[in-house]
Amino acid sequence: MTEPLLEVRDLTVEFRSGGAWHPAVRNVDLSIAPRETLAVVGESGSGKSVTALAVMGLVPAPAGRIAAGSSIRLSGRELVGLGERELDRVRGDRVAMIFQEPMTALNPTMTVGEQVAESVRAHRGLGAQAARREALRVLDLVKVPSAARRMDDYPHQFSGGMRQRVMIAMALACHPAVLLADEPTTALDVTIQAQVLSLVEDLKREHGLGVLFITHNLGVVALIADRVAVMYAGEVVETAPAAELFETPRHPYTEALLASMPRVDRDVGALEPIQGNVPSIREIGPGCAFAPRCAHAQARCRESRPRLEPEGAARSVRCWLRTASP
Amino acid sequence: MSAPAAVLPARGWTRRFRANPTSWLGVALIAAVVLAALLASTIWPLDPLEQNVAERLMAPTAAHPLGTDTFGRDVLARLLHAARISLLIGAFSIALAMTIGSAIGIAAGYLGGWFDAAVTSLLDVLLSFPTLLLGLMVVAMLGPSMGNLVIAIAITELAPFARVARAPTITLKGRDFVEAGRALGFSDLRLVVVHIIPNLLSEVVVVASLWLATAIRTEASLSFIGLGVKPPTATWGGMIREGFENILDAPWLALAPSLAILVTVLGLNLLGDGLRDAIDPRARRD
Amino acid sequence: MSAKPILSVEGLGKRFEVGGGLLRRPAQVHAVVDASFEVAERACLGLVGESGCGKSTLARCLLRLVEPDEGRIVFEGEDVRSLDGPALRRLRRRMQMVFQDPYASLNPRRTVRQTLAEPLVVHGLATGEAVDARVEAALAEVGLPPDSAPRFPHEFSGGQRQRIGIARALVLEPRFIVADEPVSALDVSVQAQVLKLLEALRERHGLSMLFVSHDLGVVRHVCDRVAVMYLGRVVEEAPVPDIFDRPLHPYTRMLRAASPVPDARARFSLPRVEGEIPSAMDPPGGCAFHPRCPSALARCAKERPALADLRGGHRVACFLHSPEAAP
Amino acid sequence: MGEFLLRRLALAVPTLLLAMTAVFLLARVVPGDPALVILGDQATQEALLALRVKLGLDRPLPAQYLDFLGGILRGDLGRSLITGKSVWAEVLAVIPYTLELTLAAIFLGVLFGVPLGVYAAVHRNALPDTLTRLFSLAGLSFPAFVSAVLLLLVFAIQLRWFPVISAPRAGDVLDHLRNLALPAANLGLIMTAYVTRVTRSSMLNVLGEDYVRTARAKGIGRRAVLWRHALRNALIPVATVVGLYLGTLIGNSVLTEIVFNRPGLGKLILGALNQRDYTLLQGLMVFFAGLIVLANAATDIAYGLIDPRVRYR
Repeated sequence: MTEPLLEVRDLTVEFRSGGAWHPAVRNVDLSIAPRETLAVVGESGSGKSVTALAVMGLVPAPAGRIAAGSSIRLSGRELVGLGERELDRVRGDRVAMIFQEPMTALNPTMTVGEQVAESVRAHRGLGAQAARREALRVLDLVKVPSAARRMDDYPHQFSGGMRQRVMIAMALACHPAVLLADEPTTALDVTIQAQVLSLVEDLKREHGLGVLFITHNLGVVALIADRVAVMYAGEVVETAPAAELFETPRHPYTEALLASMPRVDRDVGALEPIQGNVPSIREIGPGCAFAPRCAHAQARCRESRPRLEPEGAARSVRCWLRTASP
Repeated sequence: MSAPAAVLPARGWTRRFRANPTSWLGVALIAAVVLAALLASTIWPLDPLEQNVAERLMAPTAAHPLGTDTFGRDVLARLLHAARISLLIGAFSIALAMTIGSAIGIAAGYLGGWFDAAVTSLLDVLLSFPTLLLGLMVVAMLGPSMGNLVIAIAITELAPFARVARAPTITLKGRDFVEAGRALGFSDLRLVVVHIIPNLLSEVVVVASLWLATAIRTEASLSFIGLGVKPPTATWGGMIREGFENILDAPWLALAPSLAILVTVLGLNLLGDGLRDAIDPRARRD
Repeated sequence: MSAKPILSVEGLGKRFEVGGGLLRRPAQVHAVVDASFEVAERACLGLVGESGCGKSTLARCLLRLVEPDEGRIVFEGEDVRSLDGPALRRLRRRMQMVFQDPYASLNPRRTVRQTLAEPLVVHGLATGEAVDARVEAALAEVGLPPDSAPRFPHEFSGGQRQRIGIARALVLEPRFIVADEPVSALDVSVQAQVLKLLEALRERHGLSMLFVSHDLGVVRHVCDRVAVMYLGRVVEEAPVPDIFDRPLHPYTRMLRAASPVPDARARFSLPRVEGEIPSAMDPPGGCAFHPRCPSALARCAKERPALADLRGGHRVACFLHSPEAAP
Repeated sequence: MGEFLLRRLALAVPTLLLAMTAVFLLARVVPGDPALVILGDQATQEALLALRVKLGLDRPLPAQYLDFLGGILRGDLGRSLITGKSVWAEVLAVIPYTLELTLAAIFLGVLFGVPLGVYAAVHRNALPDTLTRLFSLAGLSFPAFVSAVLLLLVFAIQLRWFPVISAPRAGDVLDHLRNLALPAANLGLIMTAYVTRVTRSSMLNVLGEDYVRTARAKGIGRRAVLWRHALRNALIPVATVVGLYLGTLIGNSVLTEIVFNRPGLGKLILGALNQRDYTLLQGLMVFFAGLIVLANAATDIAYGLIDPRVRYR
């Protein structure tokens, strides 16, 4: 296996609520190789967005913090503990991020061209003219039609899909090694989603990017992921190559999630809902976070928390039922 | 994965209000002023109207802690009694402005269409018109009296209330729970009274406390110009005016009522601010 | 079409005026144009399409939450558009709505009991203890504990709130439910709970339903027939198996192909989707889909195909499948 | 942009009409007889009648209304009852003083208020923020005449740095500034308090926006994000609110002019009030209404300049 571009080890992110710190992300391990898309899939409150923000050094202080012992390595360089100035040099240059709402994530009072050029100017120290030419090149790259004319338009003059292309252009302007995509297609219609997903895939292949793709949609995962990390209540509960995950889900949560999804390609008969609700970060007990909703939970699941154990060469799972049996 | 859309009355606002020390300062200042007004005669039993020409323009002494004015009246007694007038006029005019203004705003917001357009542009004019000049004009037309003062100040503050009530009405009208009410066959009256008004009341009340401060300021300004309650009744604005006329001989005359106004208005502003910070969902973003 | 329809809609149209002002003529948006369909007794019709296609407007027109401009809506033999006052109120007893956003669709200042009791009282269906009894029954029916009654909406999770919303629609014992994206704001794991609940309730009460959604997977699971909308028009309508396994309209095919499937064999089978959804303010002439259509003919740019009946209750508006179907 | 400008100005016309109508109604429909107010309770019936004829109050209301509007269309705001001079002449004679004062206040307010507001927002909930908030709230709590009297007491009477009566000699620039200083400081202080407050809350809103996070994700430094991304967006509501504040500002300048005994519109109004110069008062109201409506239009146009979304709508 090639040297990972991004390696997250034992990442814990806490938020202050009612005078106490609660972990929104707990002991997360992830890694991404060049030309690899790792999909992080989970429901609301699973901590997937917080994980990405932590990688960017954008966990909002003072309400949130990265706990001691966490490690985030980008091409071998430790990011946790870097100062703001050093982080600014990395952000947007070596690692970039695109967000869910392309409407609100762009500055309404700056033209699209200025916003793309801004990152180039910040990281490459280019002059206004050169930065503008570079911005045009990137906008062409992400297939914004007649980019030369449109780069002086403002974000509100673009459609949702085009805005997301602009976001991608901004992220890729400085040729980052890793792209973090936080539900970039959730706010888009399915036909537009398909276009944006193909764009990300093409760019990944052409530029050797590592992509961390966050989504709640298992269907999207199936389309784009090489590997998958399933998150629940702040933890990674299962990682697997995409094909194997859908074929043989190992964690009861993954299994239940697949069984509860209505599908467009075939009749599934009766759906099997997961009982109960996604827990908030303040109400997680000492045991497995999924135990209260798990159909197979045993006494031990409620008492102590399982570890993420490797299973074979490429998989791992956090479940007593899997690790206990040989 | 939509985050819970912030519903207008934020939960736990009382806790946030209590946690804010400046709101407490506001509460304390207002409580002090209200108590002083209520217990004026008990605290300082001198008659605010009793003239004593022999003792005019006296500097502060033990007998007259704040001195005496041009007619030899006790300034402290006048100050305490003036508090009643200021608070009464403020409270009545705000009650009037709040009731009528909110009703106009809610009607405009709910009905929409040309009615809303007409009301809104009228409000814009009224809102940007110099409050003081408007009050001045009304009192000049009606003649100065306490009732007219209340009306004049109420008129100057209709627009802010209408505006504050209108915006959330429009938001709430578009909310699914109001639409659900229509789908359930509820009447417009029921939708407004049961489903819309309770949800915007908190905002209106916050504005009321802030505009009460403005009302008291306007009343003082009108009195200062000479269009307030007729003498010899004591008002803070009137006292400053009298003090101002003797500012070279007896500067303390203007000082005491100035501070009284300042304390009252600051207290109300602190209180209103604290309330708004506690309730306004935008202010809660951390 | 099967059995006798409980609801039939003919030539329904709705225009909105947007923008405009003193010196500017407002633009007209044709949110719904010439929509016709029927919903059979005890059936569920799905209404799918992408944002701005007019599906939500159409749903609201049925209850007259939005006033249609033209066309006919007949519900249980009654002309809905001619109803007013008390008659309209009676209609809304028999036809109810479930909303998308479980956070916005409940009044935050009313307890669950108040929310559920209010429709009963307004319609004079129950008084005194009978109200409480029916509120309790409604809670039980949607799977909420009886002690939910005195609590406020913010004390519940999204899924539970959606149950309250469903209970509110059910207390009036309607015959027809209009559900506008009822599960799209919910977490995947909770979505199935609510879908199962709706299924059970339909069964138990013999409800008919119009189910609006952008999620084809959900529609396939819930509905019997599906109508596909594009820029205000129904472009295809057919029984579920036909729409999903033998779609005819190129737009339906594109939509079907772009809908992700949780199956790793689907990896990068992404269709080449052409262009973006045009603005509803300025829809293309001819067939509105022709600029994005991979198999557009010359005539598609000039003429608009009518919705034509093929065999087996499959209707489609496309020259490829019904060449004679000129307007 | 040209079209936007035209459209906005055209929009001012009906508003202006509405405002004029409001002034007219206020002057006529309000209970009470202007003639009686002007002449007092002791006036004879004949005198009252004569004044009513002179003011045109004997004619039917619609006719009066048309006369009134016609006059305004011709640019005629009427004549003063007392001096006989046209309202325009009276206004033009004193407006430079008021204009100077108001502009100085706005200048000071923006100069100090915007940086203070940004500073407070960035240090949210820390001590400097609390102090700034207290300062701005206190500044807003002073009725303009109270702060004016206090300034006068301290700087003119006690310290004697500035003249007590602010009536500058013509032609002497230094004297002019000395005379302007205290009144301008008074209004500027209140304005600063106001601008600080609005900037702070607007800035807090903007700092929570997604695009600020995007800018941070691009690796743009904190300072650049603040000035390039946040401030420009934060100033949009500030511009509107400052425009809306013009009414209050005019009211405050009236009080300030009275305290400092400075010529200007304030003293003109007060004089008209004291002398019951009913026609001058009405003319002044019309003048103010027009001024305000135009100022609002100007604010909106400024808004359009900063916010591209408004321009293209």
